[in-house]
Amino acid sequence: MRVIVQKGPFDGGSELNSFTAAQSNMGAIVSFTGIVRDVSAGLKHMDIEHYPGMTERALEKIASDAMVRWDLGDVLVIHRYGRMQPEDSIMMVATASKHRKDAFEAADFLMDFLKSRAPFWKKEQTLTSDDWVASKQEDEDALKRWSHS
Amino acid sequence: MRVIVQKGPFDGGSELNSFTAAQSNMGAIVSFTGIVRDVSAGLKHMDIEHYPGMTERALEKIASDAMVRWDLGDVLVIHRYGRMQPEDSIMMVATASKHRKDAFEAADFLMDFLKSRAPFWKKEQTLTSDDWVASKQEDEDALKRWSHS
Amino acid sequence: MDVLYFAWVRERIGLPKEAVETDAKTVMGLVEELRAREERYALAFSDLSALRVAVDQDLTDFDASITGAREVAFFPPMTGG
Amino acid sequence: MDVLYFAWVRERIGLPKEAVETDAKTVMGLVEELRAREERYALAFSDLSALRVAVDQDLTDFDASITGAREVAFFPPMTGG
Repeated sequence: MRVIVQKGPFDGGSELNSFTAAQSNMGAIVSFTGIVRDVSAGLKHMDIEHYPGMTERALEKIASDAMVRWDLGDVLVIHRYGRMQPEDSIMMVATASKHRKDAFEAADFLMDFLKSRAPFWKKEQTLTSDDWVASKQEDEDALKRWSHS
Repeated sequence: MRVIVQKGPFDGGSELNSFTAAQSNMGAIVSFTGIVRDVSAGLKHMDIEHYPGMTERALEKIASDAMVRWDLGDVLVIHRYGRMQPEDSIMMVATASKHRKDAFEAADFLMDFLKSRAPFWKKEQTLTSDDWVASKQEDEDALKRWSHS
Repeated sequence: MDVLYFAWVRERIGLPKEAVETDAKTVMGLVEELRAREERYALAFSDLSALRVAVDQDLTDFDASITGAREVAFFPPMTGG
Repeated sequence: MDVLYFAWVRERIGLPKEAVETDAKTVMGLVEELRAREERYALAFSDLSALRVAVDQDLTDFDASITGAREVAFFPPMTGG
């Protein structure tokens, strides 16, 4: 299990290859990469603020919850902070499991909790505005999927 | 949309990076990599037979079904045939979407159909046996998840 | 018409592909003709629930028509991914 | 105790962190004290449903105890990922 919080960019392909190479007898690897998207067709850049200390703590909690809940060989979480341009990779998660169902569900779970329970805040600067991204009710609702079963 | 059926190995990380770089304004990339796993603790190698012509046709149908069903920017499917060693990558799928839910669901769907509807057959050689892998009822059942909604 | 066999069906029958002249109208009719040929065919086609069939590279069922088909393939359930 | 502010809470209050002496027993008690200070605090804490709180880096709620806490942080709902 590895949690990385960093300012600089990361190479998603290299990270996926290193993660995969480190596994032993895991048949299924799932990765998710989150990329800066220009929702308003005029995004100059995005700034991500975070809470040093709590961020690592929260991500480690989410990752270890996933390890307990599914049959996983490993979990990787990388999340950037600071300034990013459109098309930059913001974050990535990867899961390794013997079975595809566990790898998929765990990655989906990691993303849902990372969205709403890790202390990151996005601010989008466009030509005309500089606004904090509002949280979405659908992201909060997504967490409920994991409260039973 | 790209479907590749090949005998030689592929570099999952490079494929993920190329796929990601080719997208425009897609916020979510999901990848799945399937790896040769030694289930019986004595696997020498795995041979994958396929049905040239029908394989490409079936994979393209599955990929385009996913493009119709979810809001996707792109789909990649790579599947190998021939002889593979434990820890070799067998196949990979990747999906790109504006939203993480679509990217996850479509990748999950691709894998379910690829497992049971693309003409590949695995044969595992161990020290003592050389057997065709039996299809699993759970893989057939997994398809039912996609028949409604 | 070409008839193709894959995986253990190929191994049991002993060849990957053969040209077959048939008047059968359906996959099932073709199966009956093949079964009548030799023991190895009878054996390969003994349990149809363990087999799948594709006509002209589309997965179908044993009731399907083969009239005008160029290619019929028999194989076990797929195990890709 | 250190009180930390993030995102628009930080911007509204005008600083990221300050040392606060308080006898408040709960987060809510601390919020009341801060609100009473100045207009910018009152404004930042006007709608608690738009705020989240962490005590010693664990997400909690406004009824939580802050007795013995080293660090209390206020911020809007998270938007990571």
